[in-house]
Amino acid sequence: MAEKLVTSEGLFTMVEKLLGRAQVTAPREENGIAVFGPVNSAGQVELDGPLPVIPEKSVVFPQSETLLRMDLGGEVPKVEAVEPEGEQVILGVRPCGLQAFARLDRVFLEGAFVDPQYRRRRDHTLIIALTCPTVKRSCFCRAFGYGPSDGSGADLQLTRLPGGSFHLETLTERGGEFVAEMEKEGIAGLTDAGAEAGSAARAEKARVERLAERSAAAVSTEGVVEGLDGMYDDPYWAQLAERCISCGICTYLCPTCHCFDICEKARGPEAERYRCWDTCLFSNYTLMAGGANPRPTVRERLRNRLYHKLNFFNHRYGEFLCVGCGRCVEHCPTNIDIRKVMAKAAARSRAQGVSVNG
Amino acid sequence: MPVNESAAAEAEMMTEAEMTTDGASGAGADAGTGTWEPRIVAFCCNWCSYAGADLAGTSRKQYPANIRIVRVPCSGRINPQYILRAFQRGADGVMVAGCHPGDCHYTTGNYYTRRRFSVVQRFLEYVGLHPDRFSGHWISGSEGEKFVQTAREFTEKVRSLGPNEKMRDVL
Amino acid sequence: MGRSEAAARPEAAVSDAGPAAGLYLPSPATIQEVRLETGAADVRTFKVTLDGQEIGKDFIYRPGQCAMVSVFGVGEVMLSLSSSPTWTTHLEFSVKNAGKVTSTMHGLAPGARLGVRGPLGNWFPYESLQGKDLLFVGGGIGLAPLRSLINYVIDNRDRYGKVEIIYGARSPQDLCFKSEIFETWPKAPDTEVFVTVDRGDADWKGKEGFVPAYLEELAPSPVGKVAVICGPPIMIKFVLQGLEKLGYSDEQVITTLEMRMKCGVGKCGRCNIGHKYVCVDGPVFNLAQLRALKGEFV
Amino acid sequence: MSEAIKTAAPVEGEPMPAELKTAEIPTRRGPAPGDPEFLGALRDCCRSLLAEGHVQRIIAYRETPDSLRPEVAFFASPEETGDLVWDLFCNTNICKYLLDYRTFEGRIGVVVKGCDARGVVQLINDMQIPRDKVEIIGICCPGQIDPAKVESAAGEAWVSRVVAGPDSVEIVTEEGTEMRVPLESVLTDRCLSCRKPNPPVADVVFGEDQKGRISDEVFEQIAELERMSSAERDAFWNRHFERCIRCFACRNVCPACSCTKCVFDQQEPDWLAGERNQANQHFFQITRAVHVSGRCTGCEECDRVCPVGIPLRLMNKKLWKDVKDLFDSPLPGTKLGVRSPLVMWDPKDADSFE
Repeated sequence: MAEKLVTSEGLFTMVEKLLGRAQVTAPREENGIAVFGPVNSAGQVELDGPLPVIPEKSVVFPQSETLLRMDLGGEVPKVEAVEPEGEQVILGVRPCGLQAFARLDRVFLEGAFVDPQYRRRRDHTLIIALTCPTVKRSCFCRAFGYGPSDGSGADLQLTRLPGGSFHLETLTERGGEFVAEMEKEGIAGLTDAGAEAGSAARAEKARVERLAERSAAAVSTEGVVEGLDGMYDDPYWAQLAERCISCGICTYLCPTCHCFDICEKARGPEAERYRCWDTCLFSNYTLMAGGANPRPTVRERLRNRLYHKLNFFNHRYGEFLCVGCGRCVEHCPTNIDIRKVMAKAAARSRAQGVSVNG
Repeated sequence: MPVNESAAAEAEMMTEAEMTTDGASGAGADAGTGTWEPRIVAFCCNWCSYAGADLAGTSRKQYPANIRIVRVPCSGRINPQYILRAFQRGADGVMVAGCHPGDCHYTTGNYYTRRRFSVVQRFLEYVGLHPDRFSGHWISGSEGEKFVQTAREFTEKVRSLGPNEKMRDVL
Repeated sequence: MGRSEAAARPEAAVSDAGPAAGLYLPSPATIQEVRLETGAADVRTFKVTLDGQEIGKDFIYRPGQCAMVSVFGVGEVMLSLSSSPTWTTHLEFSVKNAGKVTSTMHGLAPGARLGVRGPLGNWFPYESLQGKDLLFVGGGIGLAPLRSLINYVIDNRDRYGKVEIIYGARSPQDLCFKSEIFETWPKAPDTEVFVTVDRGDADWKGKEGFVPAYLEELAPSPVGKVAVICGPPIMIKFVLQGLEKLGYSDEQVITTLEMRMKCGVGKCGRCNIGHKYVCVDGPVFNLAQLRALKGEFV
Repeated sequence: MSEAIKTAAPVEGEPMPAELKTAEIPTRRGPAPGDPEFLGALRDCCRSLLAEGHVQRIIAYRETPDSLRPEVAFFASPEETGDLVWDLFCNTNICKYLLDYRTFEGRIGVVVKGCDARGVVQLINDMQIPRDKVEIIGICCPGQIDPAKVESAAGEAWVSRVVAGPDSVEIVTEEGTEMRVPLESVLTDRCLSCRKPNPPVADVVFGEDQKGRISDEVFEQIAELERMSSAERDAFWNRHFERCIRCFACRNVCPACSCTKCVFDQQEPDWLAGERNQANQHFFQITRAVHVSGRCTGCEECDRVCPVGIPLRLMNKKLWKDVKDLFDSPLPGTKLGVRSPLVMWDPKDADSFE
């Protein structure tokens, strides 16, 4: 599809234009931390920073959102479903974020039950991806069959070129419409990408892909699912859980963790039902009224999370629910590393293979 | 000024569960009338300050109807969470009132309150609550007049600040 | 009790799509009657109609299915439908007072409004059970989901073989559905009901003892039979052992599970057992299926 | 503790344990981190504690392939201590794990820095674990390195290992390139203003007392906030609280958060609603901070683990400053047998009631 070249100033102007017509979410810096969050001026957008801590998912699956609005004052309760409104743009989505959207799509959109909230947000979100400017040691995207320049799933893809300009690729019709609209507005600094810019972009992509090669050697998904199939009751989980402090960092920073709670908020005759992020690492998560808890200790809860990422989702949807973004690796207060769990499972799988064959 | 002579008489000791529902703050007051009236929650200890409020009522001294009393067994029972909850559910100001130092029904409860209150008061101010929205008072059972005065002054102070938005969690 | 041909054959019209537009929007419902089940008043059965909807036509369900029931302003809980789909005048939910929503429900009177989202989940394999003998083993409120199938079978009596029901509760006060276990079901053709209580009282003339022990004593043969069980985890554990001893295969044992649920449609994530979600893949599983899953249950 | 402070009359049946009344003076001292003998001596110490049955478990750190991120480890036998490690990347405060051993029959050894040791003392003072159940293996801490700062200093290259000197560190990349940066440029934020790097109480100590880094930066920031208007402070905290994802890591790592059932986990009444709005964020943040005030040891582990960079230290240290000003009590965790100033009183206390 079409390739454009846009200067930093041109991109700045484009964001300013967007702000008038859509909610723009982009990486920005807060107290030294990069997060994906709503921006209200183009100046807040920080595309050169590290992988934002707060993942992209909040754009289509906000931390909390209203499902129903209720008026209980009358004889008959008036209850209505609340539909999200407006248009959204998410700028600077990394390839791991794109992969995560694809996983979330399967959960919320596949099968008989289509989630109306997610559907509405997804349909009204323009995704502008960003080729990763660098690859951290905690990144392991290559293990999952894609790399830091893979824009699949985005409407548009930006690649920062050595000179400071961006190469802008349109990947979908919606992306093309957006670029056409911007051209009509006459954005200074937005031009067709010449052959030079095109090859510079390809070179930059090749460069970051080479950087990612380093992780490919260290982490592999081979045998992970099979290995975990056979180690559900392994003492390993208790050892891992001994260290786990049962906080929600790994789940809340995970771009694919999608579990939620549904709660009621009543004020006088009016009430709302909303959903909010929840995590299987909290003890309340499976605690039933009456006090029974099928996952009473950290061991069961941590195991459930790791299996969901590396085994359960595969059995249900045929792919991993981990996309290798490395947020949990980097931010776990006690350095629990999902890559080590993968290695352990792979080793188990190899051992099983040996025992079966020999 | 609307009066509420029976507010104290109607106040009941609340359970934590009740305190987390609407009742504590009296949310919804004056809705729709167009004139804004501050809503004030007063946590009063059962033995002194509540008795003081009661005395004000029985001796027909008027205090503003803006005051909603939550009766607690001792000012030492006032968990800082209660104060936050009152602001969440719509209070524009919160008063804490207990027996004078040395007069606690439970001997020392209000000494603990005093320490905790000093810390919490400074901290609420630090996180951006206007200092005039939260105050503590020693009011004995015989100080009906002081209760009335305090209630009036506090109400006027809060009125001049306008509605509180900090921490408010209404629909 | 009104019965229609359509409802007797729910498979004729059922759609698996479920509620599409407002996935989280409940249908309005009204409580018609509240029946106290237990002496301690901790279980009540709610007779519920759906406002403007005909049961068996607009709301088609099968025995063993569940629904999310809303008490507006308080919350929503997953409840199994304890009525039989052959009844077309109303739905029934038998509810133990356990949490915030259920305790509020217990305070509601006829005329109160609820919301119902469903039917949800799978069902007892009532088609493939045809022609087979059935053994029901229930404990306490665990009889509620079984009751749906028991009444369905009794209403379609000629299609099923012999029915045996073993039911127990802690005390005579705690027995649910007393008119059915003592009157309706024993009178049904080729149906036997065995009731036991952990500890009787002065008026109790019946059996005393735990359900697993009674099962062992009665020793129902596994030949041509399927056991359908539901009850507290500790009872399930020992009943499963008992059935295994009696020679029941894992495929011959069916149970229905309970997990904490929020969405009921496989999104919120909390009711998984291994890679299955109890809300959409369950609540009904046979033992062979459960053993193949990794996860915490029973 | 000042003479003016009186503890409340001891509650009947709840006397302070006698052994808490005096701080213990360490009798053994080992080589300092940085000394080539250090790690061997530390391992020997842990090995013999286990071998001689003085402890049945040791909570410390273990080497991992990522040398910037050693993991917390639980050693049950002397044979396991071979990969026990202590270097400048042992950031995790391990004292909180003692709570998992409340019912453990046996003694537990903990390898602790100054900040961690205060947490241990605070847990003892809060009567979460008896003093005689814990063997405190203290290390006079030269300051810990923030792996993120090292990685950022190395740029695109991956860090293979870091060799720390007294004033600078050498960063060696996977490609074999070496670079030297000043130690202070890669120390964690909390270490840059650490005044108490030495364990206040220990059974054995490694290294000589460290001076720490005296910095008033945090208190200057607090003073700056105090000078702001209400509205400015409101905006400041709204901006930070907005980011809170409610992961509870700050609570879960905190040695002062020792309740068996936390108010935030309570379901009935549900004090903290799940909705992420400013009201609930404030409720969470203020309640957490106030609840640990008077018992917060200033280890800043909460600040370190907060994934979204909420300056929790600006709350904790403000509360500590006020508590100290008002009641003149020692920093929690620096002395055995001290009760939280907020569970004590004095008739002469400052009175802000009207």
